[in-house]
Amino acid sequence: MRNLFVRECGNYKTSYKKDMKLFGTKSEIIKWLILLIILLTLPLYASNYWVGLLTLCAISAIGAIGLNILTGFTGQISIGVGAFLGVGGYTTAILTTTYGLSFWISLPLAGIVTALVGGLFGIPSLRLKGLYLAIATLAAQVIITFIISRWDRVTGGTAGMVLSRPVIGNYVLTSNASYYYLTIIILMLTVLYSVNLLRTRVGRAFLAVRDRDIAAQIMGINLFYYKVLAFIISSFFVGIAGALLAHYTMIVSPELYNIQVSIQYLAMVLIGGLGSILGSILGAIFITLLPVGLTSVVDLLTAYMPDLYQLFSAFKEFVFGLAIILFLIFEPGGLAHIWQNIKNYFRVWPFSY
Amino acid sequence: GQDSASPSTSSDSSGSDGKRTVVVGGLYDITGGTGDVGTPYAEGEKAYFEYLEMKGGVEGLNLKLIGKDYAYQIPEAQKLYQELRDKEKAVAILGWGTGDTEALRQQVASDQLPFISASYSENLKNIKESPYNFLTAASYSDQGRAILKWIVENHEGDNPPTLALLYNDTAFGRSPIEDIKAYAKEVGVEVVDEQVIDVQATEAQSQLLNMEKKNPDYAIIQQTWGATSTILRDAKTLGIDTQFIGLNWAAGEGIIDIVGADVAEGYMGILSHAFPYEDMPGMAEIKEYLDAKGKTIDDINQKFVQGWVAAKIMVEAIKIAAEKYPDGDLTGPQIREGLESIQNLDLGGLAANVSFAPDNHAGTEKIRLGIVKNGKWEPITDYFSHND
Amino acid sequence: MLRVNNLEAVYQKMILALRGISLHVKEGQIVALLGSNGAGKSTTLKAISGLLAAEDGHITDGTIEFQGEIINNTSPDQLVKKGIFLCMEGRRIFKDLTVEENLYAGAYTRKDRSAIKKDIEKIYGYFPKLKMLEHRKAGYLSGGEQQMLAIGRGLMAKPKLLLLDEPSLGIAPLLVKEIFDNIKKINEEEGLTILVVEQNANIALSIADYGYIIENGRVVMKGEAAALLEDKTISEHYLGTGKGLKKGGIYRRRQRIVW
Amino acid sequence: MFLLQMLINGIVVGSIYGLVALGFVLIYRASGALNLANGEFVLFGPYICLVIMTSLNVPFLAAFIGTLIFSAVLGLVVERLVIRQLQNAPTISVIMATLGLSSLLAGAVHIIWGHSTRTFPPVFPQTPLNLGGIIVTPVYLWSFIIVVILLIVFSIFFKFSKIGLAMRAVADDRQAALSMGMSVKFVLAVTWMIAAMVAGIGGILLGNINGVNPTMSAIGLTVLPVVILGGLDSVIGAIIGGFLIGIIQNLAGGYLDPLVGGGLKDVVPFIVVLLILMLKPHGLFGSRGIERV
Amino acid sequence: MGPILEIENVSLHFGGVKALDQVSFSINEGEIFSLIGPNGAGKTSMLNCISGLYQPTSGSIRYKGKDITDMKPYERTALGIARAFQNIALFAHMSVLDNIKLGRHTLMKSGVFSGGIYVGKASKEEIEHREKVEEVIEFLELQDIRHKPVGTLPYGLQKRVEVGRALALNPELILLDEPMAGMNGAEKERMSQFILDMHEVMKTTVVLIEHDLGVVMSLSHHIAVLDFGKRIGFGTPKEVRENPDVIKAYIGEDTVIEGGKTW
Ligand SMILES: Nc1ncnc2c1ncn2[C@@H]1O[C@H](COP(=O)(O)OP(=O)(O)OP(=O)(O)O)[C@@H](O)[C@H]1O
Ligand SMILES: Nc1ncnc2c1ncn2[C@@H]1O[C@H](COP(=O)(O)OP(=O)(O)OP(=O)(O)O)[C@@H](O)[C@H]1O
Ligand SMILES: [Mg+2]
Ligand SMILES: [Mg+2]
Repeated sequence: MRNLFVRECGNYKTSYKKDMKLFGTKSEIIKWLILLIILLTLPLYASNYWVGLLTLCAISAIGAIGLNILTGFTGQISIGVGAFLGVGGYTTAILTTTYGLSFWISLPLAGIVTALVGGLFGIPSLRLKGLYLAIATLAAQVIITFIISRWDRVTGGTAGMVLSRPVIGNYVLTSNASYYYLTIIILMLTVLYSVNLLRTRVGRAFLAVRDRDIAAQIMGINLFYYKVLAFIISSFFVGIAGALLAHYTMIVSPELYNIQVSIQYLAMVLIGGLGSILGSILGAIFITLLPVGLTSVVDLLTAYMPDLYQLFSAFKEFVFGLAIILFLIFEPGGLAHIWQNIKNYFRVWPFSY
Repeated sequence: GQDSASPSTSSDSSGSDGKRTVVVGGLYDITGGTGDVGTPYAEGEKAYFEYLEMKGGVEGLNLKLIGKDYAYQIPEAQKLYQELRDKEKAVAILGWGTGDTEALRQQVASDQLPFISASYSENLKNIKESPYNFLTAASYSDQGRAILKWIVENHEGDNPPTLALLYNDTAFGRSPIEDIKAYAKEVGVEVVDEQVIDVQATEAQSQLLNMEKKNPDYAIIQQTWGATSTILRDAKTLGIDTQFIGLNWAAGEGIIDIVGADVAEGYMGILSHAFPYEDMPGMAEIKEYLDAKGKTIDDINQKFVQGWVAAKIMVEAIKIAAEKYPDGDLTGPQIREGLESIQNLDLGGLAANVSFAPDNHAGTEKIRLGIVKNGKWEPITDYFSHND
Repeated sequence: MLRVNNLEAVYQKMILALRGISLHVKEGQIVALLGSNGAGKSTTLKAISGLLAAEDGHITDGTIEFQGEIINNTSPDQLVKKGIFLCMEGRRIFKDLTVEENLYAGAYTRKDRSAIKKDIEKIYGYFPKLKMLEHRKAGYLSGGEQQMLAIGRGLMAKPKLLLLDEPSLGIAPLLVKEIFDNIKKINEEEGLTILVVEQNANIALSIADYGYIIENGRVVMKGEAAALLEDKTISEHYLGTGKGLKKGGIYRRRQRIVW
Repeated sequence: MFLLQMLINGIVVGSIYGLVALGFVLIYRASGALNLANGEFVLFGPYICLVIMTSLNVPFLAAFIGTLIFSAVLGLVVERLVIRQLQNAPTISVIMATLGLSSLLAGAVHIIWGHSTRTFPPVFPQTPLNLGGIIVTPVYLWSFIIVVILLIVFSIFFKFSKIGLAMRAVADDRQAALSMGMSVKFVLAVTWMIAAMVAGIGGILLGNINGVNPTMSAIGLTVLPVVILGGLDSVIGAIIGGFLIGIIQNLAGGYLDPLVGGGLKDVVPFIVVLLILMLKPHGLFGSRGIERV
Repeated sequence: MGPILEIENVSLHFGGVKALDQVSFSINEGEIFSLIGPNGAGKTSMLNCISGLYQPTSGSIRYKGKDITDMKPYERTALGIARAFQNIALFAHMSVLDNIKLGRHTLMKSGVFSGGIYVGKASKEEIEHREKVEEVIEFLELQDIRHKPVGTLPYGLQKRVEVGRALALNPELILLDEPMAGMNGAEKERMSQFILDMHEVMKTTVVLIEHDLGVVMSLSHHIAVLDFGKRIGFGTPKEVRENPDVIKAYIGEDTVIEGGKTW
């Protein structure tokens, strides 16, 4: 298991407590503090546009962590994340718009409702495995979006619903920066929670279920319980991400949650690194920003050859696919692994060969 | 942080030549699900801006169109919209589909960026909910109403006319359905059947067989080319003699190309915009542009014209705004004012003339009806609306 | 026939598993390769049969020569065609294939299709149990039955050099004896050359002509099988006399305090 | 009559599903992976066929064979450049790579052929056949015939050829297969070639129905319920699954749609599949994964 | 001491195959009990029935007087039944430490909330159990490799880790399926010592499947012999060794049985 924070080097630990600390050494604590400060001060020097993009990255990262708990840690591939995002989004939309609830109440409720729906669609995991289960989650995708688009009275049907930004006291989080803070804080909580969960009893059970379910059973692990639990926890975070996204874009509609979205999330965890929290974050950033980067390239090229715009747009798709393939070929461990290598390189840097 | 709600451009956007820069953002679908019509539409928009430049541009302005392909993926559209707004500093947007236009509706309202898209959803007419959206052609609902009016006026036979509705399960597909049903009731046309047919459908036999049971005289199709072709072909296969009439995206040259002249013969549709081969005064500009590019009207189609018209209306508004506010950077609200003061803008027959007002963002309710004859669309009416 | 010179191999670019092994197997011989857990026995066999790459392993130094030809970089399927066949550790039968199909898979590179059927019957002769299970999916077989199948599959290939990795693993004692008798018989009758890795040193040395003992990726001892069987240090280490530990028919518990 | 027409419709439409599903099954059998680029493989067929027909001015049959050859090459190239590089990677990486591949191939199609819909000159007779009141379009009838032929060919192939055995062995345990002297590379290459060819055939038939346009690749995802209904590793399952889903869709369309206001045609297959999987977790014909301890 | 496990007329059929056929025996608390027999006799199947992976076609299994025939595997684990497998079933990507910690799953409590919050309850628990795990590691002499992923360990060590994982459960009944397969004489002796320690120090009841008769004879208090799913012998090592049916089916007429030397 690749762990975000555990650094396996030869330092001598005097007690188990120290051996199991998240931030072992002083220098590690300082490093994380610096990162924290950078994240929190970012809106002060980054442009509005970048703050907006990073907000999207953070939201995706929350969802990707959720999916990774299911797919990376428990080994159950899901192609239904898109729909679960939708459940989160619609729950908060209905609660805040129709029932006038505060965002701060509806956000956790969105997570909980999605968790329940996720748990429901996790029931087939009792009997299904691998790709069969994956396609069963695709069924969840199709069925949920169908229900959303047909339940007109509640969901507004295909036209969708309009939401507003959250309010604290009298302050509305309209600006990109304020919303950025909201999402980044929730992302941090998510990371902290999942890292802790995964290094304790439940997390180990997840890994056991993934690697060898029969042996796991003999270790006293109730397979069905943990499989569904993984669906529930995973969906909770996906639901939170969906709710955050909905209030960010201020609209929900069935078309927002199509299968392409599901596949993108799957790409995030795979490119980032299965079973790695850090990987989920890096993957979310990569998949969110790669098209942006490619768009810039297309723009640049178009400036010189405006007539070829169409061609370049198609090229974007081509390169996107190519990037994913090259990634898998040259770094099958995902972004998290690359990160590890870079870190290793610098740790021994002056003495590396 | 900064105030993201302000769409105002940065203070020194006027170039060294003293011209004020005005950036219009474009959201295109080129590689996505509607790329077949999205591409010529995007070309039309770009062509109009190029044409303007060719003719010396707009006095005192440095007009730019910066467009991006979102492949009909709405999350991508949201990202690109942010990019246009924050990075490119766009002050107005030329959009595309119903899904993304709806998804951005709230956002453009809070960002105060006027938004013209190729989606003619009736929702967008609601000024309170969509204060920055503008429709440059008759809404899908108005198109449907116009068809109903035509049916009532032209129906032959003793029984009152019966109607079926064929659409897909998307915001686009469902947009006009309720309005059409309401209006049908009003004018005494009986809606006997509705069928949902997927956008990607390669066969629709079960739906058509079900429809056949009700034997409607007419069927209105709200689809894109692919599904429309499927419907027409399967109807022919099953020997159904209902008169099919498509709304504007279900009409156009593509249908004939796909199903062949034979099957398409007799199919009717809304012609919201002119075909390049029609002899319209408005075509002169397009021809001029094409000549300069070494192209002919055979290289373009109706969707190109549609894009061209949308761009033209937006530029018209910018011109008015620029005249009214000669100083400082142009802002979204100013362009909205410009749009709202457009009165009976003559589009030379390329489309129905448009007018907007602060309480009316629907440029027109007028359409033409056409029919496929000998493998070609021919208009059978002039521009008219159900209110005429 | 097979000559391994100073072979070094690593896994994952960093775990050094072989540190200069040299072996020599003469045509028609049975050679036993002994050593404790993790000594590098399986790695040696994998290196010879070209299967290291599949586990992210590489030969970093040394050569492997088969019938006078260096085969370091030959692909596994080529090696099988040349006549080297490995019965892998851990059985590795094809779970979803039936017993019979597994045997056919063993004969994959053979050209004499007509003789295959006959040979399958011959395998059933060696392992009557397999005949009973002919059409069962191999994944459902018991551990020992799978081991029989794995050996049978190896024989189906009709190689010139058969590499066996712990053939007695999980096999009942009577059958172990039978299997080794059969191996010896095949060796004598058909001249098949065999390199066998075994934990059961007694039985391996009893049929072998020559033996190597490796520890920590190095050959620490070699010699005629008979001589090795007599060697004292060997019997203490690898054969397990059990004598010193016995006390009244039951092993003496280690003298140390636990919990 | 209505019921009969629905059933027949289901079968003929389902035959195309079966054909596309077959592509999935082949790849799954040899590598345990889901080829998410199958839809794009389908897409390439008709474009190539059209190019050959129009640029070389040859009859359809020649173009058809040319397309098969091209598809085989495409499959080979994909295997060489992508799949082979991932030989030792986990299955999920291979699946992800096929996802990348789908984007790459779709991009390529856009670059080469643009976005507009292209149509075949009439190849199959256009007039519908009237079989005693049941109306069938000739294209569909042809696809039905082709599917049945392929079914027979593949059944024989898997039963009696060495490659068929090797394919299953490779999917089961790659290292062990290597040790049998099976060339994993060769097996994978052949599989991808055949899968691409099958997809190409499916694409040409589809293209003859409604023209070719990049959105056609969506069929790749549409047939996923078919694949698991039949069982991921079963050839016959793919085809029967195709028929069944075709029939289910048409019956749902015919009888349930009017009750709920339509749109069930695309949802019902998933619901049915979900229910059936709860009873038969490996589809109707799929083999059960063996887990012994 | 009375029986801890009672097997009564257990049969297990797979289609036409009778893997077990009316097998009965009982195991006394605190003893070392061996199950032997030719390949495919049904030994592993019997363990699978005891640990709940297979459901007997007929018959019943009682553990400490309680009928557990219909219990789920994880419920039996909670009762104190642990198991090491014939074909190694470790979690290859996890470290030795985590593998063994997993063995303590049923003894730990932290859940979705406390685990995620970590500080407080969960961390205290982790540390507490870490100490227990270290004891097992020390017992089986696995100190040097505790942080290594088990997938890269040689076969023999993996077998030992598996035993460790089962031991971590603090089991009252431990089922060992050929724990010494693939070990040489010296290593077998070591494993035998571990088993003796389990029995004598921890007072665990041990059920052992093993083909090395030398080991079996010298370790076990009672032995059951299976052949073709049927019980063909039962009793003390001496009784079994002299049972003609057993000799015919399994031991062989002229076999010398001695520690580690069976042929
Ligand atoms: N796939 C692998 N990845 C990393 N290290 C490995 C791998 N396989 C083996 N090793 C290491 O290489 C060394 C030699 O292992 P090998 O399997 O050759 O031993 P062996 O002599 O066959 O032992 P055994 O008797 O237990 O089978 C061991 O230290 C082992 O940890
Ligand atoms: N799930 C199953 N399906 C079909 N047959 C099975 C299954 N499990 C076991 N068998 C059959 O039951 C018989 C007994 O198998 P089991 O694994 O119990 O043998 P064993 O005594 O452990 O043998 P070994 O010493 O070789 O491990 C074998 O013939 C095996 O093929
Ligand atoms: Mg070994
Ligand atoms: Mg067994």
